Amino acid sequence: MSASTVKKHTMTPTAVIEITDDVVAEHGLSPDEYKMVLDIMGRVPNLTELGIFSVMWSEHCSYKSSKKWLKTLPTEAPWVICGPGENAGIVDIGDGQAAVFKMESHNHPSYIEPYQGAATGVGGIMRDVFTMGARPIANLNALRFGQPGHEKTRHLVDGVVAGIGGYGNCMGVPTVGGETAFHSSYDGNILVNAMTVGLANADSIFYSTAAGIGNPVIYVGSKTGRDGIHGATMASTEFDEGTEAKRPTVQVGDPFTEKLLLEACLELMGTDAIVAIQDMGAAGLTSSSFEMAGKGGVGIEIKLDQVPQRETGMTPYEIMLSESQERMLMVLHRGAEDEARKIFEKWELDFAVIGHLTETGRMVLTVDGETVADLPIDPLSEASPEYDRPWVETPLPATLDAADVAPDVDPMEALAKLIASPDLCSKRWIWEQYDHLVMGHTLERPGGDAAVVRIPGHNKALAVTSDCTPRYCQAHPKTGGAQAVVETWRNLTATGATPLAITDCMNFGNPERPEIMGQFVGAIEGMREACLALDYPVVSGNVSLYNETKGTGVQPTPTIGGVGVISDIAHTTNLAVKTEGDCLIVIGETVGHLGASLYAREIAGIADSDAGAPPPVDLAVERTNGDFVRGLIENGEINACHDLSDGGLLIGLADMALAGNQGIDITIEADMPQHAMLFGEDQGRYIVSCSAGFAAQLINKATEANIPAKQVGIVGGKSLKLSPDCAISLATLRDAFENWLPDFMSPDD
Amino acid sequence: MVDALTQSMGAAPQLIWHRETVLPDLDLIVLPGGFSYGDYLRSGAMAARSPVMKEVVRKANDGVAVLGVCNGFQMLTEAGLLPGALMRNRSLKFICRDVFLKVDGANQTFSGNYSSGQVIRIPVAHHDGNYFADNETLNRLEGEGQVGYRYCDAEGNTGDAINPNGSARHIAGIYNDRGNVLGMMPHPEDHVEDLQGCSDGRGLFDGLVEALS
Amino acid sequence: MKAIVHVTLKNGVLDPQGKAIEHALDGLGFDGVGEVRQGKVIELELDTADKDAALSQVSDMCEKLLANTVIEDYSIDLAD
Amino acid sequence: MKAIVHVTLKNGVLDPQGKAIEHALDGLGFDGVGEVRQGKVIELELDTADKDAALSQVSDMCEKLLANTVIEDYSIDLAD
Ligand SMILES: Nc1ncnc2c1ncn2[C@@H]1O[C@H](COP(=O)(O)OP(=O)(O)O)[C@@H](O)[C@H]1O
Ligand SMILES: [Mg+2]
Repeated sequence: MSASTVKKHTMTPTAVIEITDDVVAEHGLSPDEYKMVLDIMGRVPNLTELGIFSVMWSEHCSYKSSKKWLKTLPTEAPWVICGPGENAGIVDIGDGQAAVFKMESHNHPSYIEPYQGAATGVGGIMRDVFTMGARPIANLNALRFGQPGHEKTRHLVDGVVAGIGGYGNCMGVPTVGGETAFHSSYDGNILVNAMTVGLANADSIFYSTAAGIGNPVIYVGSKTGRDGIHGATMASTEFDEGTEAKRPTVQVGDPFTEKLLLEACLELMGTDAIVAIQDMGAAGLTSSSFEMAGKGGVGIEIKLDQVPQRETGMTPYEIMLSESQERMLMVLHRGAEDEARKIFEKWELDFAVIGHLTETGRMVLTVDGETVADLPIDPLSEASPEYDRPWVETPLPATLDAADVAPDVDPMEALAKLIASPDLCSKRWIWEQYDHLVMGHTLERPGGDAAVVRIPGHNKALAVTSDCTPRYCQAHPKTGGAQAVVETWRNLTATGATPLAITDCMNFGNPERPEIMGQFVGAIEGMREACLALDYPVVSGNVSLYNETKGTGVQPTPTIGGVGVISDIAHTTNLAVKTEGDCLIVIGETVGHLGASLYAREIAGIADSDAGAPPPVDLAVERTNGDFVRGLIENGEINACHDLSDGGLLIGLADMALAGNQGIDITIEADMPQHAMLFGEDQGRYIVSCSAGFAAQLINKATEANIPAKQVGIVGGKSLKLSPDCAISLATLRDAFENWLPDFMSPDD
Repeated sequence: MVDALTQSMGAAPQLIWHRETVLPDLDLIVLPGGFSYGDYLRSGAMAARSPVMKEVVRKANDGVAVLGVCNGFQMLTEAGLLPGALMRNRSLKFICRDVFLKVDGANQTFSGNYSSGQVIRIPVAHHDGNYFADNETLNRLEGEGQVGYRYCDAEGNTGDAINPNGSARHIAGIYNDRGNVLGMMPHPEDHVEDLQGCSDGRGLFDGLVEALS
Repeated sequence: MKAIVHVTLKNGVLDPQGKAIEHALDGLGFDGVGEVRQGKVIELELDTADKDAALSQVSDMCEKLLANTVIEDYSIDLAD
Repeated sequence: MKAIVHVTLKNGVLDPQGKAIEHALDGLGFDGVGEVRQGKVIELELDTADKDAALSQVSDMCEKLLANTVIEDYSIDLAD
């Protein structure tokens, strides 16, 4: 940059503002919390210090309501390299390689400014992953919008999808999967959960623990502006009518700078310069510096005047609390500064030595040599509040009797209506706006169970998916929590992958309400049991509370992101039926559970509150059935596989027929009410397809292993046919499946 | 792109930094896809003014084969090596999906492995692929056989409903008048092995290698 | 009558496009260029001749569609 | 001095963004809106005070980078 374009930035000292009760309250600190602040400081804090306490102790950064429960989740397995607590979780995938992944919410910002809110969510989660030394290879996004009829829904879908695509596409990272659903509980609080999966060498992973007294502290990336100040506290406060009027500043993302930052960081990681590295996410410089120093048990001194600034007159308070995007903090080995600087200059990014590590255990901030804040690090982190909030358990509702759930509807009419419902219809309109092919390694594109991404230079691949069924979680959080985990496990299994671990994003309402806290506790308990039973630990995650407007919270939504490995890409499959005459066999038991089903909601019109218990989850059965199916895929014995979930058996068959563009003759005798058999959402089930010659053998094999297996259809024709007068053509089915979303998004075309 | 070229050439291509001011002796220059400079201002506009592009233009004028895919095509038009411009898609949305292409003009270097009129399946992934040129230019391109590829359906029919982005005359790729420069929006490198679901793009690279060796 | 609407990013909001242009101009050897900001201009043909009515209608359009007032400001010029 | 550059699509070049806005305004119930065109406005801070020099420098920038003259026209305003 030429001299003439360098602008001089002058800093403004924080005005001396008296710390009154109001100022404390505005910073979201309760009177009790403020008492702790005074204890720790031994004096009244100045505004900068108060701001630091406020963001560090916000729900978003401190996990004060959730910590107690998160600790109960299983986080270990022989293949886990790094569990929760770092920027992302890491699992070993063999050959000295590791998968690095995490999911994070950007709910509130996306509601206020859908494009930039969603875009910066994607940017943030990718930084979490490449901070650890991994190159991002796949993105996913789990989206929940309000009911389609709500006046804001269309605008929010449009902006969020464009924002996710805008950032991910520009970065050149394929967005390969996700989920999208609609429900009135999200009318005022949409959920935008973004997940990134990266690939690293297992022996060159970077952590955030600062070490080495005297080592330089380095700032790289974009300059700091007055972006999203108080964003982190905003993300922890319930919405009220005034929220939109206040219009907090939303950050604007700069994916091109992030791309440069990614390449520069990975290049620097190829040297021995880095001691520790941490991205600046929520609460920017404050939380990154506190976390790094805190983990290392060292002090840190930062010269705020050295922080690259985009605007003039920024105060220490603003610099510490800014949430400007595309920035990183690093501790380097002394003497490595020049080598590092060269790399960042080559990538045309800011690089500044802004301080060093000290042995004081304190964070000291200076401007032009004068101290403007001085706080103890450990006491602040250790005293960070942890609440055991009161909670009440959600009782298990009564089981819904199939006879009470619209038994007389023509099955094919019901199918056509269900497959065109907002939750089940094709999300092509969304994922075609995402570059899901860039990098050239996408083997299974969006539209199937899990996406499959090849590991360059190897014969193996990762399978990735995200799932949650909030209506089950609402009906019974514990069952719903377990179900979300097992559904990801089934989705991975259905491609032939061995599931390895999960990340989660816990989206709930106001935890200060005991019933909401009870939903959280229940979901965690269900997840815990499922993870244990499946050897499928949690390695990273994120909590988003206060997703609530005017006292109405979102449906409890513990989104689960699952990652599995396919050790040989020759042995994988997808849901498309392949050859005429092939047999379709259901693995797992069908009992016809219609409680909390989509059939109950969409066809019978039963209100959520009356829809009964969700389908029970039998973890031992999940495991047995899944392992059996994976074995079939590994042996090359089946040529298509799909797990059964939302909508049940008939939807599953329809998905397979549409994907393979071939009809299916359904050959099934009902030993229960037909609609329960066709639309029940019993768990632990898959449909597999094999040659006619192998079908009997497959069923034998299953029977020997005590696994229910039943032939349900034969591939052929151009329709899905139950009987000659009960059939639907593929063309009609496809129109119903594909048209809802585009029609919804462009009503007048 | 590097993978696809490596597969066809049997050796990895050399990567060149955008600030380079001299190019080595070479047979083929490829400008791959991506979002150079974030596609800020206009797609490919800033990259087209990067130092190395002066050399690319010089080599192209000397007759060296140049292939620009997606952002590379946008750069070639911005740099004036190809006529016209690539505007925002008609839908105003980014679009990533497989399309069918009809091999239109015969060109020894770039379509030697395809027969004229052949239909191939290749993915597109772009926000600005809506090819524009004035009528005179379009007539000249068509008249001189400089239209390389057109969007069509599986049977080779063209039409507005089939055209994914609103391109003038369904153009997906064009040659310069000398035939040594091809710019195209679709990504043949994403369909070079069956594992990717289709290998119709392989022919372009194999043909290139044969023609240039 | 014609309305010309300028939509620009609010002061203090990062403008990645402007920044990139600044950088590219520098790379092309243009000296003495300070900050660059990029905005949009939208021209509308209106079939009213009443300035006040036009102004209030276009303001309404800006609030509802043309500008994103979380991060953008707008200004309106009318011409015949 | 400040230079304000307007970059607009040439007459005869279809403007999908303008069309989309037209359509959306119609959908929002705004009547009497004729053609809508969207362009870019780029504001540059220049460290010269000489208008002629500024004008020639900025024209040069437009030709070399800011506008694609195959499809776009530009105009330059100077302000202090
Ligand atoms: N927002 C999205 N982004 C990318 N892909 C999506 C999105 N929403 C849905 N999909 C894709 O659509 C397909 C169907 O999704 P879903 O109904 O959740 O599948 P399943 O029931 O098998 O979990 C999946 O392949 C999924 O990845
Ligand atoms: Mg799924």
